[in-house]
Amino acid sequence: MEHVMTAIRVVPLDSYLVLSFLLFSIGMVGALVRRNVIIVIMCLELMLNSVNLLLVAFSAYHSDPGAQIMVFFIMLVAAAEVTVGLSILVLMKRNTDSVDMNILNRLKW
Amino acid sequence: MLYLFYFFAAISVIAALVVVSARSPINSAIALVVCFLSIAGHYILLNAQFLAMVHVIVYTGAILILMLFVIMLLNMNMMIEVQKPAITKILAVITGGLFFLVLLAATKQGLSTPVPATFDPGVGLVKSIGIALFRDYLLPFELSSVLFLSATAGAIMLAKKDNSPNVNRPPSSEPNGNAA
Amino acid sequence: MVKLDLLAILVPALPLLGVFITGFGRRKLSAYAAGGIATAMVALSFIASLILFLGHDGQTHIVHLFSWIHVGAMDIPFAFQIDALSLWMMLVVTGIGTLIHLYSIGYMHDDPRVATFFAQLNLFSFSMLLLVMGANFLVTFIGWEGVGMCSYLLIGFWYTTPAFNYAGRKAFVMNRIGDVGMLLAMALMFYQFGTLNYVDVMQQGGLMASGNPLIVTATLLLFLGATGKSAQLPLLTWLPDAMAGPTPVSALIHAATMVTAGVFLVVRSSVLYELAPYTQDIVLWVGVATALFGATVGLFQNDIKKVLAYSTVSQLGYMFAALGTGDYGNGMFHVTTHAFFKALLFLAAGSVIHALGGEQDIRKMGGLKGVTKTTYVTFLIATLAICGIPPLSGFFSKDGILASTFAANPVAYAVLVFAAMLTAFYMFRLLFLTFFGTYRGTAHPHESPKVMTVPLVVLAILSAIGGLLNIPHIFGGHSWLNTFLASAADGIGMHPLELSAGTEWTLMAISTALVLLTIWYAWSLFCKKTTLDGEPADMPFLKRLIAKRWMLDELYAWLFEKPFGWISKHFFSIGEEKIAVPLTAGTGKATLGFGEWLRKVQTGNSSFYLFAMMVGVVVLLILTYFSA
Amino acid sequence: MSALILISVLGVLVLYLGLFAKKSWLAPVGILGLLGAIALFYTGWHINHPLLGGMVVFDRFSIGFNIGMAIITVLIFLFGPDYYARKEHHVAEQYALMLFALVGGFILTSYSSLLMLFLGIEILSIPLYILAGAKKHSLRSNEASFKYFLLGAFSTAFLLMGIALLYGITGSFHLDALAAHMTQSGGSDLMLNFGLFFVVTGLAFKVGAVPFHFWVPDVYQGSPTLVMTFMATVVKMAGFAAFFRFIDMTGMPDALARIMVLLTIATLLVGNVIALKQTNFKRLMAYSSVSHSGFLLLALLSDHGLEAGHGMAVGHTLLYYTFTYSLATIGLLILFTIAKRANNGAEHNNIFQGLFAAKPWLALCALAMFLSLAGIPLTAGFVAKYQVFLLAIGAGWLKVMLFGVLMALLGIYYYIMVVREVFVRPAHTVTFVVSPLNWLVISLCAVGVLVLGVWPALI
Amino acid sequence: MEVLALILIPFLAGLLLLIARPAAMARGIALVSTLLSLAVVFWLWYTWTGVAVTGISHDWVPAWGMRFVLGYGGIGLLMLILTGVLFPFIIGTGYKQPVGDPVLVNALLLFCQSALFGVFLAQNAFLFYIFFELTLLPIFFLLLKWGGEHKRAITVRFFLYTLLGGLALLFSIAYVTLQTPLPHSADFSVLAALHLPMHVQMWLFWTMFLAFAIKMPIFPFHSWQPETYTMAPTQGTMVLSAVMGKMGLYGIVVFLFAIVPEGAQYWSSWVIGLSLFGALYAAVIAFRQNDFKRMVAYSSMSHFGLMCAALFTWNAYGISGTMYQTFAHGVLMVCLFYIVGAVSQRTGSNDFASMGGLKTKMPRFALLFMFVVGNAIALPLTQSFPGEWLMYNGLWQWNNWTAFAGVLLIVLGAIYMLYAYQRVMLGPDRNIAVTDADDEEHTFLVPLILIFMLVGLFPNVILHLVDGPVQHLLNSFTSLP
Repeated sequence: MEHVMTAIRVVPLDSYLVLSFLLFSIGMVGALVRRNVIIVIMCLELMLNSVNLLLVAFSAYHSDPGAQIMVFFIMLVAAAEVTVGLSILVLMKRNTDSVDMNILNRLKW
Repeated sequence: MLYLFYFFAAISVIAALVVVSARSPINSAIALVVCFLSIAGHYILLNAQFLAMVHVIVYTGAILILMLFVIMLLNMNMMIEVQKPAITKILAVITGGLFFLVLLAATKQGLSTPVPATFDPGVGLVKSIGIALFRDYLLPFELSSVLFLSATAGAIMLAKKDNSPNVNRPPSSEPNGNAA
Repeated sequence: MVKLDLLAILVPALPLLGVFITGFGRRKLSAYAAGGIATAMVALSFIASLILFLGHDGQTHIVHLFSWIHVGAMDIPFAFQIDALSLWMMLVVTGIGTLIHLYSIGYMHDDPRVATFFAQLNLFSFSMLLLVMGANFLVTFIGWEGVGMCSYLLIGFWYTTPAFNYAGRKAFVMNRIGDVGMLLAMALMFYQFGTLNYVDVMQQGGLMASGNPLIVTATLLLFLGATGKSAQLPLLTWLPDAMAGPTPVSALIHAATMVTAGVFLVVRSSVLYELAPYTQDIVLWVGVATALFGATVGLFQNDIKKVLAYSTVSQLGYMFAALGTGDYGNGMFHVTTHAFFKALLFLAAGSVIHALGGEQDIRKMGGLKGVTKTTYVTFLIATLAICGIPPLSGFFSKDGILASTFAANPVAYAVLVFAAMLTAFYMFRLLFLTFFGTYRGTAHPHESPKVMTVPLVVLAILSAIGGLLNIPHIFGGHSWLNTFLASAADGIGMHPLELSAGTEWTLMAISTALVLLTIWYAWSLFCKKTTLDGEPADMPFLKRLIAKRWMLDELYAWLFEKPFGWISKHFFSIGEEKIAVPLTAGTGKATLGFGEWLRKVQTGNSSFYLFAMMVGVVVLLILTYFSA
Repeated sequence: MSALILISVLGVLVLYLGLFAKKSWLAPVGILGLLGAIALFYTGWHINHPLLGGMVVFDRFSIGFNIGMAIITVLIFLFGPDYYARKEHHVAEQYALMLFALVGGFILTSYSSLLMLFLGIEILSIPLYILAGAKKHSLRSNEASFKYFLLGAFSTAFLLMGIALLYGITGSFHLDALAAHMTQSGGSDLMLNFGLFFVVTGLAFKVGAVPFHFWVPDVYQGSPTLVMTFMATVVKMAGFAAFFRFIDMTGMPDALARIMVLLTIATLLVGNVIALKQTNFKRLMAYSSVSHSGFLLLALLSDHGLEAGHGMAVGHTLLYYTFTYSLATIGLLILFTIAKRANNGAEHNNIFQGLFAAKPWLALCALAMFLSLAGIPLTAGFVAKYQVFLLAIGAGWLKVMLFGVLMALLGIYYYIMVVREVFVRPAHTVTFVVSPLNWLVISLCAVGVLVLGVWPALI
Repeated sequence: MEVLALILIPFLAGLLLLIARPAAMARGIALVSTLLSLAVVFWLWYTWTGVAVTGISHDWVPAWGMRFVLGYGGIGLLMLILTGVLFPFIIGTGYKQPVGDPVLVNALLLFCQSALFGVFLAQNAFLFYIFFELTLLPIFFLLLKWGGEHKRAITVRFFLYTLLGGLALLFSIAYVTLQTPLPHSADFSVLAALHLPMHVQMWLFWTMFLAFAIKMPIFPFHSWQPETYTMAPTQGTMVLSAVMGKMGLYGIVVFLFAIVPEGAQYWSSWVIGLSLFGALYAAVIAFRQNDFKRMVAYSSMSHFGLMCAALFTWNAYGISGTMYQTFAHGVLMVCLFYIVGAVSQRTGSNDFASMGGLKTKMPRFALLFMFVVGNAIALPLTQSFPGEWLMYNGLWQWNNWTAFAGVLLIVLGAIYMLYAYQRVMLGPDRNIAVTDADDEEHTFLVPLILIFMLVGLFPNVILHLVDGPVQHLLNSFTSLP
């Protein structure tokens, strides 16, 4: 059993942190620079996944299933969110014939 | 192990960058699949087999397929996305970069994580997850049904086409209360 | 005691009653009824005063009515003080007052608001009596302000003429400037002595060292009040303007009684003044300067009442000069005699004006002695009296003052003698131009009715024999008035004249001779031939300067009115309209503008929202990084 | 716990009713169920122990909030029949979604694990994303829905990042573990602070604190009024309850406190200042909601610095504040709907013109509610603000509080501007049609804010 | 019980008006109600024994020190008398100079009276604050609905400005309440026993003073006042200047002096300087005004400046004088604004240009006006004089030069008041069609004139009320360490 632990801990936790942060940042920048709603949703998924990765890494280091459960729930929620998001997108496309997220800017000031 | 980590890390980062920068939504979606798969690889590296499976099923199997479906449904690939001005992009990258830098700097200070002495290699397996899920995390599990129910009901409600006469009402006909 | 209390209350109460009767009945009472009632009230008051006077035992009686203002350690009673000084003033006020009320019945009977006039005149009498009877400064101050108010009302009695209203306001405001001094003096004295009762203040003040700065300040402030009320330099310009009022008002208020309130106040506080030689000097020189000022300006005035007004100013200067030398007795004596002859002069002038149907310009008079005989004779007596021709009353009082002044300061004496000569000159100029020569006007002169001439005659008699009240030792008299008044306050009799009889005779001779000389000169100018002055614009510089009152009004306008107007205007246009209001409204506008600007941040653009949130996160994250 | 199940089942039931097109039954059933839930909560008043593996804890704080939210939901449901009178489609879904969201709200008030926090927020939010877009053919509703979803998902990512970091440090999602860690190692750890900060970001988004407020005005304005009412009331209550639970457990280390101060000041400033120039009533109410968040944040802030034992005071204040704020908001938004209908769908502030002339009682009710929002004495809003000020002073946040006082003044301005309209006689005649139920709810709300203002001890 | 009646009578009467809406009898009902409260006030006065009375004491929200305590000391009683005496007149103004709907106007006025009674009866700081702010609401609506030109903007500005002060006061109350020992209490008696450290008093003073300074107003917090007074309907202006401004002075005495005595002492020279400057400033400006009402507004501000300055002299004369003067000033302002209203009602404008020479047509009115002018310029034997005299004494004892500045006001006051009188009444008849004072106006003004003449003659009736409390205040201060 020890070897699993050593195997896991060969990669320092910090590396996972950095990777996760990097993915998170990329996802974030992506959400900022793109105007296509579906790509923005993808970027959001990317951000969620970076968190998942981080949680799993922590879970492995803490040897605690809690975080993995959390990841599980995050996946559920992400799925639900994507469903809702896509339905909104469909509605939007139907109403405006566009998926440009800045086309909807009638509510302001 | 370390090399594997770097391998997956590199793939996921590159794929993520492609997601962000690809012109076509389809390409983005495919890059996202790649990214998620590499993340699944990380999960396996971290001894979380169950999650890795769920991840692949949920993300690549469900979510991404859904997205592709929508992309095709809406015929999105044909549309040319309006690009944001360069200055916006640069600012976004700078902000994101700063964000990353700050987190990186914090990482350098280290994480005061108390690493437990005991280690249970079966943590990531279905059994332990299952036990935890249905014992300790029963409530959230049950509640997630509410979440799903509402998401489903809502999605249907929104996406369903009503036979209402004023579909695609021209935007200008709506009274704008904001006029001042 | 009860009798004294009752009488003391009656003295002011009767005119007050008159106010109510004539005031409330002003629409129902006929002119004669209103005048009769008002006159009767004052006459009754005079009788009451007379009874008090006759029964006076030389003691100071305090008639305590009720506690007026009581706060903490301050207990100011509403009380009257009956002593020689107040009794004497009461007699003068009610006595002269009765005559003038009587005269007014005739003078005012055509006026539609005659009852109002009498009500106000009665109110004045009431106030004046409060002034002289008050047992403490504050009660005096009631009267002090009351007479000011009545003066304002009566000057502006014919309110449809804006100039009259202006004169009234001017009088009141100038008096108020004096009152600043009075109020401050009272505050100071209260602070120092813890009381304002004359008796206590004088007693405690008397214990203090001479020249004590507190006393000097207090007396100076009091004197400021006195200058306002008694039209001394620098607060004198209101008095000539006050001639806008009906002539009886000029006689009563602006000649006989109210304007002497300042003198009264100084005499009341003589104890304090005695301890403040510095103030006394100032009083002396202010008096002297005012005497000279009034006399010079009087030289070239063409309005009959204006001449008399400046003469009043000048005579008041004499009184203050006397007070400045410490000769309170003669000061009060001059108050009395001046009340006689100046009231007479005004009433006679009123009679002339009445005779000419309202004409006041002496250039349009002349030759009236044949038409208005009584008026002429009485006017002549008064003129002689004011010029100090023996043995008329003015001679004694003025001579007493000159003697005291000589003893105190020969320069002041010289100035006062010069002023006396000027007095003789302008008074005889007035007399000659009015009554001698040929009539230059267009109206049809006629003698006034009895109700007006009787008071003239009475006053003429008083002017003639008034000197008997205070015949000095060299004439074998006993200075009765001085002695009488001395019982009222310690200060009054403190300075017995220390001149030799020879000196006194010499002084008398000099002044009389000079005055006679001047009269001759005036005769040669105005009676032998008639020299009329033109408008000030045509005069040579000095004469013009004098005729225009030494430009004092202009000076004040330039010094005070203009700056005040300027300040007022700019306080409003800058302080209020440019700063205060815009600042408040501007703060609101700025906030609203800020809101307007800030709401633009809400662009409605989802990407921007994401970006803004992101920036927020990053900024706060960096802050966390540095603060943790 | 049983109340939670009841409401969930109730939601399903309502959905089914919708299937059978029993539109008129929806609200009554919903209200009955809610009343039942209130009763159930009430019976649990004295139970104060963690349930179900420590995922939730129903203590007085959460039960108080839950009952409050349920009451508010009842009031909103009372508004429903009139609001949905002319709508045929998807009415049942909307009621059901509100009930589901309410379940999320219940979790937020009582979570003791960060997992539950996350789940609660999502259960609360996802129905709302949909509800905001319930007017499917309205571009604005669509836009609101989209913006809410986009920004909400974005902030969820931050929340999750925070939870992950906190988990990484403490090794547990449990709040107690977090609290234990905080007391043990103090609050100087950088990663810990980042974790706290990210979680706070997520919560701040939910309550609409600046700079995470951008969705608030747009979403409020675009959503159907009834949904907006729900967002402005129940969601805010739940959000602050969650916020408080989190803040109270962490004890707010200094770095976090500093961030909170900035959030508070920014929220107060932006909310109030922008509201000054709003002419669209819904948008005005949205900014007012932001500004009230500012005051509530001030209350939260004073959790740091108060002596021990005052935590409950903060909780009480939050409950009182949000509840009374909700009362006033519901009443006013119902009135707004009435006025909007009377003015052919206009949303400008001046649609209230003529209300006093036509319906004096309702105008007075409006007055009471506006004054309550503005914080004028003898209304509940005043007492609420006063409590906040007391707390802030007690905790030593004098300067922040003075700033809050100034901003309260601005707040008075924009409410008064609308009040002014209520008493103006319009140029043309306006007919206000008020259904009895709406009249009842408005009166209840107005009387409620007055009664609670005079007897604050009732809550 | 009587104290509760004082608050309830006007409140219930106002409610009755709102519910029954008896358009014809509205003024009558309001008048009867105010007379009833006046009777209660007189009863309180009659039974007054010189010791502070606590009428009602009830817990409210104990956790924050909120208690429902009503009572009054001498100063409070004076204020009650002021409110009680003036309100019948203010209501009565409506008979001759009606504004708008009598039901609403009178109801609002009655609510205002109720709140004002509350302010003067409250013995708990929190309660005080609540009433303090509640007074504002009826006035707000009165101004908003029946104001003159630019009413909406000005009313809002006024409302916000005063609320700014109110919020500062609220802050102070919250702060000091938390400084009391547990259990917290905001009762005046408890707060007065606080000895806050000097550095706290130094700043706390300003947050408290701000509220009262805006209320009166004191320079430089006055900019709302002239435009508001000018714009407000006559009754509103009366309430604002005659009664509501007094809340500021009252608050300073019972609140500020009691809680931050050392702070007040420390800043007294600043306050006196500001107040006196403001008094002179307003007096000078008043002279220049072309609008009658605005002139009276500035004169009111001038008077307030003097009162506030005298209050901060910290001696019996200054404080008693000010307290006395609150009453005098109230009566005066009601008279003056009534006259302004009556004259402008006849000439159709507040502008002096439309007046002048009215005395010929309205001699009786001119006489009444003259009396009021006499009071305004503080002639002795009118009500204003003893107050001003005491205030000058107070100032003198504090510093001679401030007394000088204060006394200058009697000159300036005479200048602008007499000038105004002249511009309104005197001068040649300009053939403006006006009628003389009628019986209603007589019934209104004559009692007021009688009041101010009688009180001027016997000021002790008022002074005795405040003498004891003021001495107590001073003693308690001197006994501080």
